[in-house]
Amino acid sequence: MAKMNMIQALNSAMDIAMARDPNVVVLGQDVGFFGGVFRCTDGLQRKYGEHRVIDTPIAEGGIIGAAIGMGVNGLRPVAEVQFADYVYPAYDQIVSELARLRYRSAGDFHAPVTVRMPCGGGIRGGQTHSQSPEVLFAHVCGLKVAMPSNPYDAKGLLIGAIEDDDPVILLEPKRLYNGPFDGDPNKPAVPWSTHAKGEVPTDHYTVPFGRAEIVRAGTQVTIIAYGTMVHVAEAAAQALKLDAEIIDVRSLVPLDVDTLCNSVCKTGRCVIAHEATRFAGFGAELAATVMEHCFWNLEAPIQRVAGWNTPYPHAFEWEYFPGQARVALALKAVMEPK
Amino acid sequence: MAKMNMIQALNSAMDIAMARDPNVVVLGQDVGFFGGVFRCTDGLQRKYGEHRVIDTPIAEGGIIGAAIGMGVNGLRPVAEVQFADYVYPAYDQIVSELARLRYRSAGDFHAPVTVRMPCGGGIRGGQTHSQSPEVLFAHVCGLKVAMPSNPYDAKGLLIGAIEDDDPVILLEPKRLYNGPFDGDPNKPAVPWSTHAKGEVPTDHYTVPFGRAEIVRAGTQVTIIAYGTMVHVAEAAAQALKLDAEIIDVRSLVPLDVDTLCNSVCKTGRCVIAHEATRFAGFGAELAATVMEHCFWNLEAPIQRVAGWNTPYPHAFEWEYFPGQARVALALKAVMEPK
Amino acid sequence: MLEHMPTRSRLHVPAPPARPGQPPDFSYLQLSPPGAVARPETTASWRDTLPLATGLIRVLDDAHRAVGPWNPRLEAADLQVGLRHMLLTRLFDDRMVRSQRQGKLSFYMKSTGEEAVSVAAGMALQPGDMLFPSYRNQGLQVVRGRPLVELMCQLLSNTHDMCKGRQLPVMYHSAAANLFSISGNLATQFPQAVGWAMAAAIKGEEHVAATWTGEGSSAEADFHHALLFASVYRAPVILNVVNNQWAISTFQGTAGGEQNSFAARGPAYGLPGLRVDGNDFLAVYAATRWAADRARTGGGGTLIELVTYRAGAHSTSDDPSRYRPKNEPEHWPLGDPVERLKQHLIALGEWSDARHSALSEELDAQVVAAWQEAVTHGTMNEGPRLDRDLMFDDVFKELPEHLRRERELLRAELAAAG
Amino acid sequence: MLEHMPTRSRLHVPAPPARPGQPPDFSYLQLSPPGAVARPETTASWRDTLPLATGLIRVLDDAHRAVGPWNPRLEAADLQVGLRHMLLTRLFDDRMVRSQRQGKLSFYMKSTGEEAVSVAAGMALQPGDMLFPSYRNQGLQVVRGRPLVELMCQLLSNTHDMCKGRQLPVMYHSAAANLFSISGNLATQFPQAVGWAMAAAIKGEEHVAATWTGEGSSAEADFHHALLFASVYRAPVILNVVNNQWAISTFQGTAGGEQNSFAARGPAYGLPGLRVDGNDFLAVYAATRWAADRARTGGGGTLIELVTYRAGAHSTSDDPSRYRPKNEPEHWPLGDPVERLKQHLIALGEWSDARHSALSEELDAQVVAAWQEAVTHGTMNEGPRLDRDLMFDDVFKELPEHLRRERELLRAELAAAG
Ligand SMILES: Cc1ncc(C[n+]2csc(CCOP(=O)(O)OP(=O)(O)O)c2C)c(N)n1
Ligand SMILES: Cc1ncc(C[n+]2csc(CCOP(=O)(O)OP(=O)(O)O)c2C)c(N)n1
Ligand SMILES: [Mg+2]
Ligand SMILES: [Mg+2]
Repeated sequence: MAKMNMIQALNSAMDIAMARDPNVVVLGQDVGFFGGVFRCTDGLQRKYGEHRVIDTPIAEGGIIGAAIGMGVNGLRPVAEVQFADYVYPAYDQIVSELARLRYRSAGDFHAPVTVRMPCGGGIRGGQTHSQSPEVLFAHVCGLKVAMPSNPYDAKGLLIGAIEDDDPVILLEPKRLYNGPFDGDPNKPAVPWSTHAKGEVPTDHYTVPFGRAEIVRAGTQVTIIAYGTMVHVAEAAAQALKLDAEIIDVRSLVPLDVDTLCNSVCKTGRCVIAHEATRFAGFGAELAATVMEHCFWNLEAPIQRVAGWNTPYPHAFEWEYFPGQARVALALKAVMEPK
Repeated sequence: MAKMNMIQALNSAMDIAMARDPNVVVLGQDVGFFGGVFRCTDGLQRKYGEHRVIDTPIAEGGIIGAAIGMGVNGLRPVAEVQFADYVYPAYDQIVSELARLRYRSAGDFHAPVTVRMPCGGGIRGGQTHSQSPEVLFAHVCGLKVAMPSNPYDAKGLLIGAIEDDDPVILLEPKRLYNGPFDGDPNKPAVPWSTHAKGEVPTDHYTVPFGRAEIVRAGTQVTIIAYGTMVHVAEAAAQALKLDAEIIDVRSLVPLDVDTLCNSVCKTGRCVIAHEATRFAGFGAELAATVMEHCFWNLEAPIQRVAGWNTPYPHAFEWEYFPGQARVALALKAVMEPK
Repeated sequence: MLEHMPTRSRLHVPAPPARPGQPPDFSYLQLSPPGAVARPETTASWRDTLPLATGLIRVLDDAHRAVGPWNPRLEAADLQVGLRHMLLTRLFDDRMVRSQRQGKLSFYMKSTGEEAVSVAAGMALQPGDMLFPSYRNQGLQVVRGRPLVELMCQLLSNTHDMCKGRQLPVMYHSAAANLFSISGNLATQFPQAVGWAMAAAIKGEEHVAATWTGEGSSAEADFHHALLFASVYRAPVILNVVNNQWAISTFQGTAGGEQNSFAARGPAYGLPGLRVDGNDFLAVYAATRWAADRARTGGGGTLIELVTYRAGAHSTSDDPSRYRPKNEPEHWPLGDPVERLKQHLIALGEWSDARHSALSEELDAQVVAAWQEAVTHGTMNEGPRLDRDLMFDDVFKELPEHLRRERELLRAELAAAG
Repeated sequence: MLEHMPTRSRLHVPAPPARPGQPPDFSYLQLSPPGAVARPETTASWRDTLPLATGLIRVLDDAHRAVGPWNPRLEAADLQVGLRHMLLTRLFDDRMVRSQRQGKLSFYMKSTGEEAVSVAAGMALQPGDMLFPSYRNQGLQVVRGRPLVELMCQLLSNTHDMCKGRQLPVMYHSAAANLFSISGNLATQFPQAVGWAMAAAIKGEEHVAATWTGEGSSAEADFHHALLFASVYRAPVILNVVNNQWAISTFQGTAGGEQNSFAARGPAYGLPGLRVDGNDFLAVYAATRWAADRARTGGGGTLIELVTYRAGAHSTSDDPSRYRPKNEPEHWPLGDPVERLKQHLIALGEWSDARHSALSEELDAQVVAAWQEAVTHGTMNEGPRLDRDLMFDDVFKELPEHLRRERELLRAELAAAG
């Protein structure tokens, strides 16, 4: 065990995967000599060589296209997209190719590519450095999609992703890179070393896809969240002194429907929270699924908490971000409906 | 009034828009001399010249990028993407640029681009000629998104889209181009001339964005659908002799929440049907919204009917397609829950 | 030409030299005399290959002799094999189009007139080389010995379909034969081939990757990405642009062929660009071999433009008489690849009309027999069908819970529907 | 160089000539002597411009004289204006970086060392020409007379921000000044500029569009789309690639600059490609003017590569000493654009060190005064703030119902939070 922030945990995951399997390669913009703009790949090129940690041209579509070919030829590429906001030039290669290759070739070809990308706001990145596009991948069959909320899960999910023969999209909430964040930008920053999930095994382990985690057991209401919003939800529930059951989805695809629905059937109330734009966001799928399974147990309409249906504006970062106040209003609405 | 199929209706819409406004231009692959692979632009180049009906290279990203620039320079481009399945190379220009230009420039720049694309299955197109990617646009703020279910709406929505100063994504269910389709591929094809909505004004009119249409009033259950599924829903409800209220969403963004929710609050039961893959599809947003607004009136969990969470396989087109049997099962489930 | 409105427009709009009703005109085509273009060493700098990007590599002359430095000096036996593959490809195509017309196939695309592009290239490569074809490279399947029955079962989406019914006809693949899965999305295979080649280099293996796309598709972003990555990492890859003059109804000028050759894009990125007579079996063989040798010895990638002509319709959904003169194919100045190789073999004294007819008959019978076998495994409307459960496999490596549930739902739905 | 594991890899990986601790080395740079490159007529075929794609258009010689056929023969007064704009740009950049360091700005990107790229080009174009800048073209804003206060208010996302707080610092725009909105997404403006130019041609207007991107960004698909569409439709557009050797930590070789120039991509598509000394005000002016004249007279688009050097950090989030020698900027062989124009004016007898100092002081005072005014409209943490309701405007032209509702919800939320 060691204290790691999320950057170190991700770095450790790649380090371990590369040491264990010579076919693991890392590629992306500035990932090599420089170690990545967020330093997630720091030191890997020095250790594994510039033929396994590859600086690429600024062409996300080319990076994923090449990674698919590498995957077909037996490598396990880990591609970094510098910001999730810049994944769209690669969207065709991801949706039309990476996600569908195994299916269209009836299992004869596949490309075990992991695509990592920092997502979410909270670092004053403005409308093109703050997006959370997870639903745009979750809707596409053939991709596994995950978003960790802490260093432990980040490392375990990333090792699992690299070793997985299916393509994986790993969204990394960049606001959590250095510490947990409860949604209050005015509080002093807290490092991961103070948090239980900042305690990370130095060795190999995986966090399985398809399993949500009950972060906090409770009876009054279920809060379903992922990424940064897990921490915001905890703080909001605590402030309201609610005995909330808080579930970290972690793996969006496959989705752990049982854990989610068992909880809501038990508590009878549900708030769903994500940072992405609300309309047709992943929260809609969560709400629709929970409603279907827990209908007879629900005591109030499920509430969704999310970013507004606007881009993420530079000057109004904290008005956009679904912080504790927004979660609290939703909690109040489900606790005292109408 | 004239009898028109959906192709003729779309053609008429572009013809009228081009005749009224010299700034309207049409561009896309094979749209010019040839008149489009589905013939939607037939005759337009002969009438308006090759400088206004422009054959382009096979580069969807280039087409939309250029269309944005044209829009900024005062034109009203109507871009055809040959199949919705091929829109992904243009996804970055649509999501990062077209949708955000007005916002990021605080209204000082905008590009009134209409993007037309045939979508949906039912013509044996296999996994790359059958997709329904509407939710991938609906989630992106700044785009209006519509899918007509008949020639009348197709023409009215397209003229409205071209005249709209906001960008519009118009998804055209290609299975409906030549006639309504109730989901039974074994029945003889029916032409639009036999259908009331195949009666189309020859002149200018618009169908407003943001307004759903109650296709059939009813009391027992509300079926919310769009595109091809409107017809399938009608047939399924009729077969079950249900007094269903059937709503054609038409405009996905903006969404006519009131019409949808008033109906469900009245009937207490709701089935949502679309052809796209179910998981995180647009039906999730519809279900989540309806649940939130009609919670206290609901007598059964809302059912979603959709394509499976797989690509659209060539050999199993009708097993994939959410036909009358799938709608019927959902209707039964909401009528006799549990 | 068009009876359109008066315009102040200064936009340049490329137009093909002839539309229906007008006389075909291929005068835009830059031709070099056979044998005229020099052949640099495979170790030459890309700078020393510049003339190849605008000249035209040709070997067969008008008298059907092989001339000049690009003559690959193949044995007659090899030429006969090439002829056989091309002829088989053509007969296969013809029969499949007929089957589509008879409603046995949902769709088909033939490669008539372009057989040398695939067959000669396929023969110039080694079995360990990985091929990333487009939909118009059936010759590659033939060269790599894919059984016709197997190809037909794919076309039929039947119980023996290698794609398990998931793909449109012609979207073949074979992992065993190193033939990559064909995508319906144009040009996406281009950067993938480069990535495959990069991996070969990383692993220190000497196989090369080769890929093909149409000139129309070269407009896609993936074409640019492929050239760029191939250049930056000197990946052992052969990037082929098949310029058959048309992309559905759209002339090659609209794809960017009006101002410069497609081969010329190569040198811009520091890759040799070879412009090759795509209907000259020997030229295609020689150019491919040059690029493969270069790649195998660390020289990196090559862009090859194959100048050819789509003699038939784009697909069975297309009617080219709507957008080009009906008789345009007859005026194509570079002839027919099958006929040219046949005449060359005859000129060498290694072939005859009689042998050709006999071969034709033999191969056609082979196609007919294969078809008879293929349909026993099911057709679109008759015979055995693939198990519907298969629909949910291979989305992921293992069937996840949600797809297991959907499989059950489908069973219930089919049961309910009766 | 790297202490990495033994490898069988044959992958070629471009490396910069020097990393931190190593001596800077610009020997890879192909330089032509000043005045050496010929200047074809603006009506010349792109074929006759081929040498320009690999040569280097230079006007100022080592003795600070203007030499050769590309000398634009500008009046001293114009040169003085150019010097003023460049100096103002530099001083503005310096002050803004300091403000960022003091926590007044969230972020900043300077253009130090590249001022001529924007200023000379901006001066060579006409007010009706539409500019599609990247984030490192603040010189264009200066040339077009955007008030410094206005630019600063954008940087501050304050109540006078032209972007209403929606964009990161430096993402300016001005509809009135024909300066397009800057995108955070690299290279997307390239095909947009071509589309704008196509529209100008369609409408029969004679304005041209010009756009800029970094050499790193030229790897994006949009670069290829822009060249292709510009070529196919002969759009009146100037496509500028600013090759400042670095893309964050990534050397220009990784962007494809190792094998050939970026300008060489132009001729591949049938567009002239001009490789220009980007730190030579006169050369940039002359090349831009050539391309603009050509475009205005129906000659279509031109690709211009500006060879320059990013003398500072990529942005205020970057520390270049991690990936390149600290003293690399001092070894850049093409000097500093401000210094070179200054010396040229001095050589002409139209300038002096004293006048330069005075101008510097005047301009710096102007920057300081503007800043003092700008901050009265609010800073990140102090003073007036934009109305939060603005957040929901301009997603659509008219506020739709769902955003009206969200605006209410935000009000409620802020009220609840107190
Ligand atoms: C991304 C994408 N866009 C459009 C299409 C539709 N389409 C299929 S084939 C074709 C023409 C391709 O022409 P070309 O590349 O010249 O190849 P050819 O058919 O001549 O062999 C088009 C536009 C597609 N399949 N994929
Ligand atoms: C599509 C996209 N990918 C990645 C980024 C992140 N990014 C911002 S600037 C930059 C480097 C650009 O380098 P270059 O084009 O050479 O321009 P320069 O900064 O040198 O002016 C990168 C990778 C981005 N903004 N957009
Ligand atoms: Mg073609
Ligand atoms: Mg740069």
